[in-house]
Amino acid sequence: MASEKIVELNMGPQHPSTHGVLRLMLKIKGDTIMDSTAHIGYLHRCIEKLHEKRHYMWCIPLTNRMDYVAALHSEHLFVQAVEKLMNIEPSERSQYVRVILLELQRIASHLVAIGSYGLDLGQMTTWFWCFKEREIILTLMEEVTGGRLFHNEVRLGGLKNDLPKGWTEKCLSMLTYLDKKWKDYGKFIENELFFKRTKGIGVVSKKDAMDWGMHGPSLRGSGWNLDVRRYAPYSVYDKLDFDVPVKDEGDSLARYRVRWEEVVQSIRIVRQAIKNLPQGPTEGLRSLYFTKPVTPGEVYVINEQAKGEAGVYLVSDGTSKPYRAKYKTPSFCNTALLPKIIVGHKIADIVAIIGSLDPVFGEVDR
Amino acid sequence: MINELMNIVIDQVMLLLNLPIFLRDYLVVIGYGVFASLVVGAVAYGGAYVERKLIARIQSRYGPQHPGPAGILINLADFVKLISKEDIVPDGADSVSFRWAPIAMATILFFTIMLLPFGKDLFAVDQSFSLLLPVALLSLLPVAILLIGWASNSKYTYLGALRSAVMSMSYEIPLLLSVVGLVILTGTLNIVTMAEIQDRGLWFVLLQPIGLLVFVISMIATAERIPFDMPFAESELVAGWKTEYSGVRYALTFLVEYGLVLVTSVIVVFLFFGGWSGPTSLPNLPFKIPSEAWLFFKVGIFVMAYIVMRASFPRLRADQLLNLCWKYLIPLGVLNIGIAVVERMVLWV
Amino acid sequence: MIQNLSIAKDVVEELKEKFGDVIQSEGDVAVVNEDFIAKVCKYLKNEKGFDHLSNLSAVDLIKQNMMCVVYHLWSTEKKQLIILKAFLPRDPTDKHVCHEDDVCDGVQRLPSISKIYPAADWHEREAFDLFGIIFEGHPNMKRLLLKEDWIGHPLRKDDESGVPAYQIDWKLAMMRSNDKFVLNMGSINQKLEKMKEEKEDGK
Amino acid sequence: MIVVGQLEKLIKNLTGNLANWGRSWSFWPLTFGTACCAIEMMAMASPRNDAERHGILFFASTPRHADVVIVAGTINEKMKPRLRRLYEQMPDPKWVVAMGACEIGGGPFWNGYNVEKGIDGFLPVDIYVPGCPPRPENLLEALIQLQKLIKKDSMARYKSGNPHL
Repeated sequence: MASEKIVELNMGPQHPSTHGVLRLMLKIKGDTIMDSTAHIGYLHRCIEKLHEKRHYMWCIPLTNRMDYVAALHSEHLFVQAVEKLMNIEPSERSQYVRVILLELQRIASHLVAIGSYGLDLGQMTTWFWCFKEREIILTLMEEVTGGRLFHNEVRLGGLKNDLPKGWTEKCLSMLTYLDKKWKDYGKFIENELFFKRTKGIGVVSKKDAMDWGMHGPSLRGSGWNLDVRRYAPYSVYDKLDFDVPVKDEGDSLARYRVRWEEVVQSIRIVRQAIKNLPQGPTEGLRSLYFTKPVTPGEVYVINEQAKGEAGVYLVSDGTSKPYRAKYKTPSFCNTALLPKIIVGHKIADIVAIIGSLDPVFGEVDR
Repeated sequence: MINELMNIVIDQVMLLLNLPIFLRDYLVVIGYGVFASLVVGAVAYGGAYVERKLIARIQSRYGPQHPGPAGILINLADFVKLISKEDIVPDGADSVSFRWAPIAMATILFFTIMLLPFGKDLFAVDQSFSLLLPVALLSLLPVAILLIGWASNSKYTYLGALRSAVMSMSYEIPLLLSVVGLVILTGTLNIVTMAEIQDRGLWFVLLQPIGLLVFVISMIATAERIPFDMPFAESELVAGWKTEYSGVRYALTFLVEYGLVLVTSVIVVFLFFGGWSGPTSLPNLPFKIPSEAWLFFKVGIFVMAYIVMRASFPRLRADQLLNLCWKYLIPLGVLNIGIAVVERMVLWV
Repeated sequence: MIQNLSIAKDVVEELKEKFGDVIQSEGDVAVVNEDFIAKVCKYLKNEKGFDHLSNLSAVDLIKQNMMCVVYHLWSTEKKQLIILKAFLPRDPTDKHVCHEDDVCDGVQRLPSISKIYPAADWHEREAFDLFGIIFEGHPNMKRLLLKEDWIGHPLRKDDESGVPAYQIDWKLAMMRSNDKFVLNMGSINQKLEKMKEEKEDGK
Repeated sequence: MIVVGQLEKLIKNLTGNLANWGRSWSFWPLTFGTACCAIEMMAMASPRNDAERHGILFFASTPRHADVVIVAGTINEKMKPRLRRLYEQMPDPKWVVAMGACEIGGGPFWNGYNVEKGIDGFLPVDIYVPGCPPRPENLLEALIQLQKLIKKDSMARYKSGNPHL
């Protein structure tokens, strides 16, 4: 029977909507997918091996380039691990400034995620509008740290440079502008055709989500109320009140909605952080240890990155170079379960599911 | 006004080459054909330019600015580049059908353009079935696309072509149902007489709103524009059935895409918005407005609608269009025929 | 404030009673004999509610000549973390032999927990790919990040597949050069072949 | 005979310039990006520094429709054969832009075991854009320079088949 023939289709590493270099080998019958395997490693840059060859200070550019859409998050993760190892408490003001910059970076990362989600489904305008708003945030971050994508801002126990004068007013005006705009974009994106393409697509049940190791907004889209900033608070997140958006349907629309609401929550956090921003030094140790030895031992720290819960298991043997740094990144776990969700859907749905999981392949391949 | 010009030119040519008399009608047809394709070529060029600028403006950016004063020559640059590009025929492809299929699509498109009138008495051929022929020819395009999909010997083009074939099966029936509704109302199959009826009395959009809805949706599917963009879905199937084309043949598919947008909007304007009917002389306007101006004004509105739709809607899945057509459009079409019968009895008796 | 993840010390004690001397506790870390890791994980997941596998990492302790696999398990209700460690004998010359269908046998063996925590599937493949640790019972024990025909496991401490020639530690390279010493970088291979000829001529 | 020679030179000159003019203004890069530089390439196409003003339209999702491949992001040994095949699938007048330090010399990952140190080993690169990642304005400036190069391009370059003529 002709229709029984299983065709093997290869969505190669260069494909407009795989968010990077993922290669999916699909076995399709007609338009539905019977079985699929994911091949990764097309962006494996040996980051963990290079950690062992560099002083602690030089590892920051490596951690930045893992999740290059929200670079400050992994940088903050690595420095927090060293601070925990050395038992150094960063100054109060620097923790607030770090939270401000982290939440701005989370908004920028969600803008990229939602923008390219619209582009995958055929709605080009959302992509351009989201990138337009993201440029404003990048210029704001550039005024503080000097870099658009990668900042090298977090130092051991403090920051490289403090917020310039008048920056907070600029940031507040940007937030009011973004708050209003974000409501309009939400109405523009969620039209009837968008629902047809995302509602009920790529449903992951609550039990499967935890078993298969889903992370971040995708996990919260399946009903789990898990946010590292709540269940393992770090920095000053316990002093800030924000609520964690959770949806129960577990389909692509729920994951999109969680991401959409997280932007609103991040705006709230930045406003609170700016309001009660304490005065004080943010110097900290001007530079992470160049050649001074770090106390031997091992430490495990988890942070709520834009894509989900990320952790670093840092082993130091007392020299000035890390002995072993293992990064558990959320996109790695989200991509692992991609072949399991896709089975049974149409080819056009792969795009919707990949977009809703929002993997970044610098983080997947490390 | 264009008619007199056309007749003068043809008489000169007849005298120059002292051709026998019976060849005159063929010359008229060829003359109008050349004129129509020139007009459509210019409007398609303008449409492509307006599309890039309008979509850029919707997406809050400038769009092409540099080639030419305001980016006017951007499409000429595209055309020149595509012509001067290397024309790859993949070795696995069936070269004959791979080479000739886009040319076949272009001829189908220009054949339909020949049949459409462009003004009050500006038409190449006044046949009694001139409404049926364009619709039938437009449904030939998916056959050519299927040929391309198979000939390019790549899985993506094959999938894109299959989607196009499946789609064409689903949107042809509601298309014809809405046309049947109109035919019942007017009694003729001739576009020109339909336009004259609308010129005198009501526009059919007021009489047949459901017919308009069904017709517009299936027209968008014929032109493969954004909500029903599955065969060329560049985010899923890399580039659908156009994946293997480069150079001149890709330029042809580019031209067919914009030509389809234009042809479909001309047909919709003729059937529902009264062709060239419009007040010929506004009170404080010195000169008389030619009927062609009204036609192109309405067609322009429709092309703008296509562009705005492309900027604001995501793409549907192929099977969602199928059950849209089978479950909703066909019953609506039948209901529309019922309304047309009732209106026919009530209004024209 | 510095994040302090509350370690479930009481659960470590319970494990010791239940599994006896298989489990030693080193500080607040439970060191598990490598053959019982699957049983312990199943017990933790089903009875103790540690349903979230936070991290599975491999560390190459070349000084103690041991390979260590570290499991961080997180329980979402009790908001507690438990760290399991399994120490494996280290295979000095990553001599494990991979048959055609990539089934490898070697010294660094460990029961796989991908049946209990499906999330560990790719973590274990990555540990195999970069360290050469073989997880028995894993459905698809193949390389994940590197090319299929890559020789050697790059994240091991003594693997110099990526080091440019002028940084290589020649004593170690010479010590290993008598047996099969294959590296992937062209520049290093020529250098080593030259060293070998000099060695043969010198003899 | 001289007239014919002149006429032929004029026509060749005219068509050559017209072709180069068309190629430079309608400049479709292949949507190929692996890592962080791809985000800055997208930022170049975003409304703030809109690349479409110069005719650079990110429309070509297949190598067949692309004129230039902007290699944005680290290329490692697993990606190298794919990139080489993509380059070969592109129709002939094609250019390569090496964007970012990873393409020029391995970038911050130069001593990684898996990373390709610079793509000019297996691709004829026309324009190098330094920076890690280069700002969108840098990339746009580089593409404009490449467009100027194309305007002065000589047709002989393609007949000889050696892109480095």
